[in-house]
Amino acid sequence: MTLFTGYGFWNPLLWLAGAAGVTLLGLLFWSRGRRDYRRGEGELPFLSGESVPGAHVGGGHLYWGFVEGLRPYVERLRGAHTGLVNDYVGWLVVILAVVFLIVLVGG
Amino acid sequence: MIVPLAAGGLALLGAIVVCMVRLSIGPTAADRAVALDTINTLVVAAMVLFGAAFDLVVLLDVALVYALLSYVGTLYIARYLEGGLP
Amino acid sequence: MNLALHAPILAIAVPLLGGFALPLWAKFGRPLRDLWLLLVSAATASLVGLVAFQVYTGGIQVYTLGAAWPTDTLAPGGFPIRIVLAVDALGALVGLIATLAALVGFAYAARYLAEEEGKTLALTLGTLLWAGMLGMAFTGDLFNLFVFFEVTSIAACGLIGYRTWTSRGPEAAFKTMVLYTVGGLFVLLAIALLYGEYGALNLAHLARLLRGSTVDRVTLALLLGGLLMKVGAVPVHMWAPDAYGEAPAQGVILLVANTQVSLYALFRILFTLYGGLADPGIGWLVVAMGTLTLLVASLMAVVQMDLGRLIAFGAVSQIGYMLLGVGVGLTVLASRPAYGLLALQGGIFHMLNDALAIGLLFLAVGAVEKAAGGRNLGALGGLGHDLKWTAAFFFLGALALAGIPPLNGFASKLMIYQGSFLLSPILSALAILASILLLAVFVRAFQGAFLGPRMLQPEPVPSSMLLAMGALALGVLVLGLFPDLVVRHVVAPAADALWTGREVYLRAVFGR
Amino acid sequence: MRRLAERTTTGVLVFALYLLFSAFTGPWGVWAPDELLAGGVLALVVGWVAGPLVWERGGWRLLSPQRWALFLVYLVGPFLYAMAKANLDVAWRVITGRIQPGIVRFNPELATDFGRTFLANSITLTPGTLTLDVDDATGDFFVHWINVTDPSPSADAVCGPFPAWARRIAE
Amino acid sequence: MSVLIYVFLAIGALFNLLGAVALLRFPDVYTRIHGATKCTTFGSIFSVLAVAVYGIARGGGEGGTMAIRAFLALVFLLLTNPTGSHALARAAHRSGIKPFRAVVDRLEEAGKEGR
Amino acid sequence: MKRWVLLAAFLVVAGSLLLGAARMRPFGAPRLDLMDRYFNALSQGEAATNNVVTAIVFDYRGYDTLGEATVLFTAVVGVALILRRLKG
Amino acid sequence: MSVVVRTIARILVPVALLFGGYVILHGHLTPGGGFQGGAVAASAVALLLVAFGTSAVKGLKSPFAVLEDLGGVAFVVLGFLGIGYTFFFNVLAGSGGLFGAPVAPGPNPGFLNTGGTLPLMNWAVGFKVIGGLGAVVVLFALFGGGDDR
Amino acid sequence: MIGNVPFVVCMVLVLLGLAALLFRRNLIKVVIGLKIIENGVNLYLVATGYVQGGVVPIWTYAPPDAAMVLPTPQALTLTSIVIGLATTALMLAFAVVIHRHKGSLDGRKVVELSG
Amino acid sequence: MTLWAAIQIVILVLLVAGSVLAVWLKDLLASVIALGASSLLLALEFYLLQAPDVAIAEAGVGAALTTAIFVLALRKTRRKEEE
Repeated sequence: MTLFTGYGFWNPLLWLAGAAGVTLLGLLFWSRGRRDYRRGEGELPFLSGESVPGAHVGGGHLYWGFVEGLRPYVERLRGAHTGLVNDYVGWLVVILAVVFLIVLVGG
Repeated sequence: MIVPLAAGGLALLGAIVVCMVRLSIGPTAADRAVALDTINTLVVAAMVLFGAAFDLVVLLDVALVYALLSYVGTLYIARYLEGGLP
Repeated sequence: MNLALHAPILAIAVPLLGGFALPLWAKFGRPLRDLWLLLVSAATASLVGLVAFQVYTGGIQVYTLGAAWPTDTLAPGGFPIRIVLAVDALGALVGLIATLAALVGFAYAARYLAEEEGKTLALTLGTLLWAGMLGMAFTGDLFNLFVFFEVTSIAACGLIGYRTWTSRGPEAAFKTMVLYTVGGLFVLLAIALLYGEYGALNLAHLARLLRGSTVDRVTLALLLGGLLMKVGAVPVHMWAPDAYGEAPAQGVILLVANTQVSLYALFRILFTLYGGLADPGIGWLVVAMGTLTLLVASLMAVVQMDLGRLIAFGAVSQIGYMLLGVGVGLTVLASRPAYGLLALQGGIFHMLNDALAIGLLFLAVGAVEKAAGGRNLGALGGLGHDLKWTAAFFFLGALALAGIPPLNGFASKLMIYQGSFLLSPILSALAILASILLLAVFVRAFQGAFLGPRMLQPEPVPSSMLLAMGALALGVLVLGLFPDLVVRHVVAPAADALWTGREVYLRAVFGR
Repeated sequence: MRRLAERTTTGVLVFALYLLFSAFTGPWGVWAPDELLAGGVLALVVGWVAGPLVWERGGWRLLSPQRWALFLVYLVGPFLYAMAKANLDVAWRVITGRIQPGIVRFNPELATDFGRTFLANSITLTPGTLTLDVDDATGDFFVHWINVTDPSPSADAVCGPFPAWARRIAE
Repeated sequence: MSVLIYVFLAIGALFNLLGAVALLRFPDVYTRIHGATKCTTFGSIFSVLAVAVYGIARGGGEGGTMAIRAFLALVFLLLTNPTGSHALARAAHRSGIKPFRAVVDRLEEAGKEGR
Repeated sequence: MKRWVLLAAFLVVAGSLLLGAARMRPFGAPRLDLMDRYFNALSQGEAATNNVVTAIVFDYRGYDTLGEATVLFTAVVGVALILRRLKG
Repeated sequence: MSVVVRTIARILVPVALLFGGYVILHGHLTPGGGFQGGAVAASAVALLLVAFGTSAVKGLKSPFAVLEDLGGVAFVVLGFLGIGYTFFFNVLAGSGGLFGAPVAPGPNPGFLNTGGTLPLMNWAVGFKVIGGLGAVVVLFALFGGGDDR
Repeated sequence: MIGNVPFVVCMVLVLLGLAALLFRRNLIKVVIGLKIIENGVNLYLVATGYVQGGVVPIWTYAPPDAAMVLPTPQALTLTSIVIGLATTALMLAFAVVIHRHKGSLDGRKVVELSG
Repeated sequence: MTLWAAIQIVILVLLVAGSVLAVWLKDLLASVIALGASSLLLALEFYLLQAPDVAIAEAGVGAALTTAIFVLALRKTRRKEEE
């Protein structure tokens, strides 16, 4: 069952056992919690801002900061994806030139 | 007999060069089409001559095919020019 | 008729026959067409299975077309003149991947495509694409490789252009077709150069003749350019998101398999044909392109709002892992340290995993599109309430691709990380970074499409489509739980075919 | 019945053409037997497929051998002479550049398609004239004439004896 | 025989060149079609005839086949060449190209009448 | 900037291709033609065919021709698929 | 097109078909073969279209598609003929039967009854090409409901 | 005799087609560029098979003792020509459909898939 | 032999000229015409290189069918390259 990679190993069953252990630990913690809490009673946890009815966290909103942080890099790459078939062929020619240089000069 | 036949073919090629000039400068598409039609005819003749110069019968089939088919392309261009193609 | 002996060619000829006859049967009625397709698929699948079994148990299988006996490879004089099929373990593995994709695609297409004139034609194209992939995987002749390259190109582009009611489908198909054709013409030019230099077309024969002259080097560059384009490595990957995004889902899974087959052809060229002239520069080029591919594609996937295009960039980034793994193997081919083989195995194992997982994702996206009528992440949401199975399959595929532990993607990625770490730690770090990016992307897609309050009323997904997805999901789970068995019995022979198999291949074709 | 006749005649003509194509193939005589057999089958198929198309607008009268003989006479006699004259005419005009073109209209009073075609092609290849259009209904010819002497000429003024030949051969 | 071939070849080359020069020198499409069609047809006929004569002179199955092929090529040229020129001229007129310095244009007038 | 890169790459490709063409064996003198000499000498006996090219196309490399036929078929099916009449 | 073109087309269509057939039939003796002959014959379809307009070829789409399918199937089946030896083995060559006469080495005038399965394959490919290319031309012409003037 | 001129010309054709692909935005022009590349490659294939003074590799009416040119490249070229026709037809079909939707063939104006 | 070399060089130069025209001209119909001419000369070059099979294929395809398909496609689209 164990996949030896020469320098390490990987065994999904062991991992699953580990995961089960962690789950058990979690259950243990959970079982130690307050028994008398019921959903809907008491106060809602405060999540930055007021509650707007009908608000939905869509696909574009998740990882918003992550995406914004990457945006300067990505916008550059998006600029390269012009959708023009000429540019596609142009990239092919550039790659071909690089390969030619490696093969003919570097080799 | 090889040299005179091939020389005749070379003369036809010279005519093709002249037609090519018309094909490149022709002011309208009709002029270019006329040049193409002329080149077709000349190439058929040149093919026949070269086939005879090589002394190979089997080569002449190509000239026949060309004589028969070059016309179709001309007709398509003409039909496009007159604006009637489906 | 000795079925075992003729299995390689029958596995190609039967789907070709099926494809040629499929429109004829459709003229008599749709049930007949479906029956014929079922028959052909079953026959071809069993033949490919037979070929793979023979190859894995008995070594390379050589079949000479048109000779008096299949093993009469050489003409008097000691050189091959006819087309030779030479199936080794890697070819058989790729053939199995193609077969899996085709079968799942047909099962999926039964209810996915609308019943009209186009369905018959699309099924025909699928069959022919399958046959073309098998032909590409099994052939041992360079020109034959080009011919089937073109078969797959044209069939794939026909499938991409299926949606003629918008301009996006034909546009993607046109761009893809231009690039495929240019790549194919480069390959053909390379073949012409090789033929003019050596007067031979057989891969093994050419491999023996190559001397490393200028013409050989030009040829290598042309072949690399053409095949890297078809594989979809960044910067020439740009057709891939367009095509994957616009093709119908049953076509996309075939396209993915087609990419794997092209990758196989690339490896065949690099390792078998040019293996004797092992040049670390080329290996580094492949490694660099692989790294670039996985980084750029996963970065691009971050900002996509179209679900299909997002998954498409994910698919492109997976190609990077395979290129990275095999490139590491190619770089150290001359000195042969152990981690080269490890990386190679990881790359090849990842081909299998990628076909399963990305196929699953694309099929799920197709189901979402059919059910909800759109793919824009801004408009989707809460589909998990109704499409429970689809959501589960999507989640499974996404986790597998992102390399979350108990699933199959992790095992292969682990091997690749380790192999590339020993070559250069930076590569490994970049690969892990890309993996993290992908996880973010897929979680975002999953959350956007399936979680949240119920926003629209989707149609139920037909059970045949669910069945097709279920088969792939089962594959993902099994490969994830038993990676060692798969690696030991399926992947390791295939990796050996590249790592040390060159001499074996040449000897199998030449008989000495 | 008429369809059958059309197909048969086309097949026979096509077979004759096939014989020309495959002459000098046999060891004995001129044609090998297998060539004849294959040509017969081929001619049958082509005749069956294309027969109705060829004879769609009539033209049965063209089949008489007398017309064919006349056609050959025409080809090597007046036609060749006119063509030679046309070429010298073109040469003269190329050198001097003296042209006075115009498009004229005349009616040669030909009724059948084959007749009109015959005349049109003859006109195109003979001195100073080029068929531009043929009116389907009236049979009027519109001819580009390189040296217009009369804006409304008669048929004979433009193209000499050719309408008569056309009437004799192809009407 | 060989003298005949030489003469035919010379005529063919001469008139083909003349046709090409006419194509270059004439002022508008119609006159160019005039020159090109007539001269190249005539020249090609003679070029092809030279080959036919050569084939007859050569004799045997090979020469006979060559002569027949040449003859057939000639027939095809005679059939297709004037027709193609006619189609082109008609198309040129319909696409609106006016004849150069035309004295009279009956086709235009007929078109205006509502033919 | 982009255009200059493109032009430079194009020039590199052009130079390499022309170099490859110039370094080929001279035109009209094949260096290694074992396979073709075999075809020219023996195809008449093996395939019973006068035309060596046809013998190669349909006999020695008949499988390539099958692929070619498949390409044509695929293209026709593709054209029929693209230019099909859509309902509504 | 005008009456001149139509009449010449009516003469040339059977000639083109015959010549295509000739090229296919003599594919193993003279230059040509299935593909070339098929292309010549398909040009006859193109000629028909250009001379007579869309209406002349409207009914040909479906027969051409069937012809192409049949040609493809026939080609593969001919490949299967040799499966007793190998796929694509030329079983008929030199066997004395249909197309089975042996050929003497060296130059010869060419005999039709040679070539084994090659002439049959020529015909299969020829029908396939006629059907395929004809269907392509017809499809292009019919797309978008052309206006036939 | 003429050195490697044919090979160089083939490469020039390939580069011309590539230039058309790079610098021409019209979709049909792109297809024309592809045709030119294909022409170059086909010519290259045939030129590799030429033998100085060789004759056609067909034994029908062949000269008794002459070297034949290499037949294999011709067979390959046939296949390549068919493939070229197939690709051309398919690409033109795509172009036609794109024009039907967008009313334009300029590459910049028809782009919907980008970024 | 010099004669054949001269003929070949003339044809090759014409071939390149036709291809340049096909790329260069803005009018797509003229471009197609130039492509037809270049295909024609290519067939002639094949013919001189002793490849009649290929020449027939190129003649049949290049002269008739390619032109036909291109012109039909032009008819369905538009003739001029827009700037």
